[in-house]
Amino acid sequence: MAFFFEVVLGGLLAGVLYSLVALGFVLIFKASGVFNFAQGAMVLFAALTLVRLTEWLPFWAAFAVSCLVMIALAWVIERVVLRHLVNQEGIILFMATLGIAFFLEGFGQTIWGSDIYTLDLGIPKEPSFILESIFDGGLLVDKLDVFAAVVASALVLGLALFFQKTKVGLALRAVADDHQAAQSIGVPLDYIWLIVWSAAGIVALVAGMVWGAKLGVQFSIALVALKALPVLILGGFTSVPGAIIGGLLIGMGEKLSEVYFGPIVGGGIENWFAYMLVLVVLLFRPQGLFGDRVIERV
Amino acid sequence: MFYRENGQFKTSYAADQAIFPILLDRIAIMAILLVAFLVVPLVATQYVYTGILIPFLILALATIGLNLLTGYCGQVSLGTGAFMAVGAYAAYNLVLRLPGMNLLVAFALAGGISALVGVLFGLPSLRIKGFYLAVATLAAQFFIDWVFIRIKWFTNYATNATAPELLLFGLPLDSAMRRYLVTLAIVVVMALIAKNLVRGATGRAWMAVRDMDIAAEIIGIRLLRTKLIAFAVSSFYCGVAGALWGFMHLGAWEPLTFDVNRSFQVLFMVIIGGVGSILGSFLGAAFIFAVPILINQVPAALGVPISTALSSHLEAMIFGAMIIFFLIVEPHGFARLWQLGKEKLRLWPLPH
Amino acid sequence: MAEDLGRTRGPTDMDPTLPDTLPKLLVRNARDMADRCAMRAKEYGIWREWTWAAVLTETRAIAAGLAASGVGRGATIAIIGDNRPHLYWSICSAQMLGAVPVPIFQEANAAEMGFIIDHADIDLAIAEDQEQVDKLLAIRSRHGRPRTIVYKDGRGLTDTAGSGLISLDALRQLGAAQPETLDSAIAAGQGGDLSVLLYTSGTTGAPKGVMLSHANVIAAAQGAISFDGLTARDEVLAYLPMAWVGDYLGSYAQSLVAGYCVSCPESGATLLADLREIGPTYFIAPPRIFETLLSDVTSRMASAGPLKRRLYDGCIALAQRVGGKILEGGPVALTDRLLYRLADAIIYGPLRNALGFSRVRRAYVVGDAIGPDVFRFYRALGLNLKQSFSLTEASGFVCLQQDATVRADTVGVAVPGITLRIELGGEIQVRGDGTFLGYHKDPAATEAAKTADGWLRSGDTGVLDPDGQLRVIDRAADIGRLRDGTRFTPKLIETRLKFFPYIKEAVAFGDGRDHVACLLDIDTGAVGGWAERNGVVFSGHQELAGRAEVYRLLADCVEAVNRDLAADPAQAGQGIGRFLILPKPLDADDGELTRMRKIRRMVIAERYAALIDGLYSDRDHVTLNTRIAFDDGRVTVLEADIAIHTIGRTS
Amino acid sequence: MTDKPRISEEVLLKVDSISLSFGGVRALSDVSFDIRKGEIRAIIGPNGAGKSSMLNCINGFYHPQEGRITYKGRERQRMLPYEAARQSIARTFQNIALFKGMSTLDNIMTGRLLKMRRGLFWQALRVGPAAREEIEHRAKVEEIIEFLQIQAVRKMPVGRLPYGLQKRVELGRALAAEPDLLLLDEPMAGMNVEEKEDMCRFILDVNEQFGTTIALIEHDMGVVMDLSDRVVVLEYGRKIADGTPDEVRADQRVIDAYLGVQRVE
Repeated sequence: MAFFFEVVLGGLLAGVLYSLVALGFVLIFKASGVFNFAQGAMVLFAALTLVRLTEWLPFWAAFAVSCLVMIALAWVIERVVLRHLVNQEGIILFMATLGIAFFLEGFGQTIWGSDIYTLDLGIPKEPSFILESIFDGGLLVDKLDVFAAVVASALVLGLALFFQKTKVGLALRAVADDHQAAQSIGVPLDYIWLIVWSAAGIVALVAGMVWGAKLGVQFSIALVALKALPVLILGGFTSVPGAIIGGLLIGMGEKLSEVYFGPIVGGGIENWFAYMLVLVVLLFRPQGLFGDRVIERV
Repeated sequence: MFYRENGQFKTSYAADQAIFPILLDRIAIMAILLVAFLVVPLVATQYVYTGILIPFLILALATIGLNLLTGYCGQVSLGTGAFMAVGAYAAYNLVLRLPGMNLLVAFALAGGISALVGVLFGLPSLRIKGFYLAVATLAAQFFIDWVFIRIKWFTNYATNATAPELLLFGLPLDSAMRRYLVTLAIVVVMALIAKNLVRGATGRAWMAVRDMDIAAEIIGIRLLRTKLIAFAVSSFYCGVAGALWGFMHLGAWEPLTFDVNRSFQVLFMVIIGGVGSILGSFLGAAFIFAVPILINQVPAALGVPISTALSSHLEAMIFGAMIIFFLIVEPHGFARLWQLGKEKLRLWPLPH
Repeated sequence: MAEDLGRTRGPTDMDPTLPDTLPKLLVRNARDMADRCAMRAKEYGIWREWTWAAVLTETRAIAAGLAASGVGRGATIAIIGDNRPHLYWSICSAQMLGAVPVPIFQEANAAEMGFIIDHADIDLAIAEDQEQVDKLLAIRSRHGRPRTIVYKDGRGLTDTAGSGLISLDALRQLGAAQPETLDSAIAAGQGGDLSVLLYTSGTTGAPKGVMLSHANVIAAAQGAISFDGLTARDEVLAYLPMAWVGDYLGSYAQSLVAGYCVSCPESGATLLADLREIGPTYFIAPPRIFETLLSDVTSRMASAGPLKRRLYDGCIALAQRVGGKILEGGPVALTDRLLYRLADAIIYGPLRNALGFSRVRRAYVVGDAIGPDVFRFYRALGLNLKQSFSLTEASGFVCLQQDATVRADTVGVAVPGITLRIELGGEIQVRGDGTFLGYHKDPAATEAAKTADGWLRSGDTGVLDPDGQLRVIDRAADIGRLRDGTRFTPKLIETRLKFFPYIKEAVAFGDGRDHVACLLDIDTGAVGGWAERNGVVFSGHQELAGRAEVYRLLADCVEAVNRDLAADPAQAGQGIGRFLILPKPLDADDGELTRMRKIRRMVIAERYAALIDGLYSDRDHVTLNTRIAFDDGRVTVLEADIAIHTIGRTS
Repeated sequence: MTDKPRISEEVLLKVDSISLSFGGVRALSDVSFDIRKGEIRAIIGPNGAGKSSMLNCINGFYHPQEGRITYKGRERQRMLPYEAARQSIARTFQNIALFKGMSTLDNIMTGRLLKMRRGLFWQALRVGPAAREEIEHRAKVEEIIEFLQIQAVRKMPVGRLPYGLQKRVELGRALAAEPDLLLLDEPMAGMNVEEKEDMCRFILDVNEQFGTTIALIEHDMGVVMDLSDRVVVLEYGRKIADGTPDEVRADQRVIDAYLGVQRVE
């Protein structure tokens, strides 16, 4: 029993990390209707920037500079790509972000190098035991995972405040509802896009930081994006809570299936389990668990 | 500029609907085929066959396959690599377990098996569209990757699958030239078939679904059936391409040959070459295939050798930039540029 | 009394065994060239072809149907519609029976058409579709004829089904039940029989029915064929109105004699595309067509990129310099020859292809004079375009230019079988086998058209050059003198003006006046395109025609023409002094143009009298407030304040 | 126009007290009417009266929550759009729904897909029966192209055509299916006077020449009165009048609801 909860808890904590990446997707999709396939590449790029900067600067300064770099990146993407593709079909924008993803991966590794870099956040590696009073011997958790969960929660809270309380946040929500209407009431689209892509960039930086600390900063971080996709579909493209809950569900399901189902079929199923799960969900709820239902009109 | 079409009038629908209704185009395509079948074998070297022509042709075939699905039917797929893998392993197992099977039959059956798998993963297209579907096809990619890594039966309990000695109608395909000619013949025939499909009833149904699925349904097109046919045909092409990749190009391969990067590569070929164009599939394949070769060769030729890592990063950057460039400037790729150029040439010197 | 300057080119190379009627020619072709393509029509997206044998079968079927509905020798039958195979066959069917086909301009309104139906005593009309049938029904209610209306396309006619309305298919069914007496009817035909009644819409007065016999037409066809060496391998596009003598000869009679294939375009809207597809080898067209094509090319090239435009301009300049000479085999420097070759590969050849002229061996301007610059443009491009002089009353061509001696100011030498002379007053007179039988029901006019010694008066003045080339000056009636005695030749001035793509029509006045003045009609498309490029805003034709910018544009054109005129000693002194732009386009439906788009000077002078008075006053604008009563009974009030531009004064 | 002999008393389609709502919004409530074989039936009403919803119910795009639709004597249960097409119901859309990436010819050819029988194999080879079939249907389509006088734009991509011509091509696509019942959703919306006249002519010709039963939605009252044999008037999803154009024009409720108010398009 304790082992089961341990697996669940581990899954949930891993799920938080998926949620972090998915959150970046949702931010951009909600505000601009763009399915940003480059989110994973942004995570990689942010992590590389951060880790290489820490070689020169103290951590906080490196983090701050990385933030600026991500904002600059958002600006460039808006200038060079998005503004030329306004009013294009979603699928075209999607493919454009595929291009951005490839470019960023190549670019990041060209300037920052493509070795494996370790990022030390000063969190002890050895796991700790919690809930010893309930379970015999307690549950084993990774301190870093706990840290990630805390950071993610803080980030979500911050974003929620930003969207609910600030003027920019309100404008963003207007844009998410209706592009044209928002433009006609005087919300400049390019400005909005810059804000969301910057926000997504910072989310990517945080995700990159946590993932980097966990796995080391290397190319495979970009593939985290692929992990986050099923999360998105499960949660719906437009729902922030969906992204979080979806991430938790996927993380949990993945771990459980790996532990209980994996050995039967030969292991290594975490690569596809989430996908197959969402495929089944999609067949019944095409808009995901929390997505908006689309009514087709003639 | 070169077109002289006066007097080329059509007296039958068959002539009017021919693939190349303009005389000059017919001459050009004949010339290209002549060069490919007769001149190339006279001049090409081993490297040209194995390093350029054979892989290019096979990738063009896979691109046609994906183009049928994405370009004509509007269903984006990121699972091309998986369907190629199915084809490759199916052909491997067929030849392994049914010795003496004709190679062409094995390829065709491999395509058929891939088509079945394609239909299976196409089922969600009934309910989901656009990038939702793209993500769903990733499921196929990862699942199938896993199958061929973990389920050892498929690889006959070896890490790599190795193609047997190739015999076609008793003729050993032991030289690169022979493999090239066989590959070329298969690709030409399948390209022709693809062209026939897209300009016939099936192709029109696909394009109707792509352009406006609601209207398509209202004129009596059954969406699921049409999409599944597209998945099946597309996967058939990818499957055959996969089998050719394994047998004709590599000889021995590991599952990673057909991973998600292969899917992206083929998708890029579609985008750059031209969404919804058979000709574009060749152009796109040629371009995407040529870039890495150039990145490797040009700096070396200029005396600034670059590392493998850097060249692969440069490659990614160039692909990414090209994709963005094309989507902004000409979302329909080389094929559209080609077509526009041709229209201009037909009207030249008049501008429109 | 008249000085005979003409020389006869004897019909030496003509075939004496040639059948003497057009239906007999068809029978001959069906026998000798049974499987050769005789007719081609774009229908339902592809070109359907009929061999000579098939054409004979079709024609006989219609003839039998006509016979069954009572058409016999001497009857007249109206043929109304676009160029379609079955209408050509209907012409021949009527002729098989000894009846007389009367093709009528398909655009004619009910009044014009009614006049002809009544005048020619037409009892049966073969019409294309509902549009024509509706007009015929209206005519029937007024004139009591035609009693029988045969239609090809029954669409929209189900409600109107009634007595005397029958489809062409049904007509053929009628014939199927009839015994075959056609062969004897065909055999009974003779060369002297009336073959067709062509109503000339004429630039003056009511239409007159020109009666041409089979012998007339066959002689004329032979003349043109032997002149140009036309054979059964030539290709012709039938697109000009069937009621016009040029089409009757070019698309019908000459095809029967030479055995070449005639292609009918799909519709008016697809004409240019169909022209490109067919690529005729023999092409005749009124100046209007060449002018329109050139305007189109010019205005399209104006929107080309700067590089391409410079290349094009350079090539055209080269062509203007040497193209004509090369075509005529004149002496040209080797470098120019090579450059021309190169330009031919990259500009002229493609342009000819784009226009549908790649395969043209002979092209003629017919029916009216063409502006010398337009003419030179096509020659320079390498199109073997030549001028001609034709008269309906002489069954078509009188003069054609020979390949080697093409000049912008002549119309060529007499066609084989034709003799020319210039009467003392300068009038061109013609004699030959093509000379018509007379005007239908108008002996007085017939009398007036022929001289006492049997020569046909053309009504045009001209000069015969020593080498036998005819130069047409103008319609005798139009030539006048300015008050100072300078000779005034309006058509010459007008064709020069029409070279500019912006000017669609021009009408010059000056007889008995101090100076020449013009009414100009702008080409909405070309001027509209110019306006768009130059940021001139306009909402419609009338506003465009009134813009000061457009006036300035046209003033430049007029001044250029004045310079040309001044440079030519023969024309000096008739420079244009003042002009204005008409607020509404000249229109054949309003009777201002003939159906072949020639201007009707008298009608225009009368209708726009107020404007002409303004031109010869010292005012700089004139108010037009005219009630215009049209032939078909419509009355329109035209109100406009129109500016007058005086050349040499900036407005 | 009202007593054309070709209209039989036979009812082709009967709509029996149907109601349709989306969430809480009622689009149609308790609407009943019938369409007789061979007639031109107009459905009119102010914006938002539920006219398009009505057409959508008839061709199976929406499924009314209550009521019955009887077509060709058979009551239908939850029919899907493609099934409606299979039973010879064709339609056009208010906002043109052409396949933008295809030529005029191919767009109209799609209208004949249901009639094409050859399988994938023959199509792939494009020999024998498949080639013949392709040509037979091309010939049919060419008749429609000629009928609608769009020969000049036959091979042009429809996206490049002016609006009026696109509407014509869309009608062509519907006609290609040789429908028994043709639904036209504002066939003349956004056209100038000349284009409207042409379209009217085409609609009448279709009805006359092919005997096609037509149900159309139209705003232009003049057009409706000229074209239609009978008119249904809807307002706020309810039927307020039904009859010949003259009867409807005289109906006080119609005058109040619709005709009395000058519409500004």
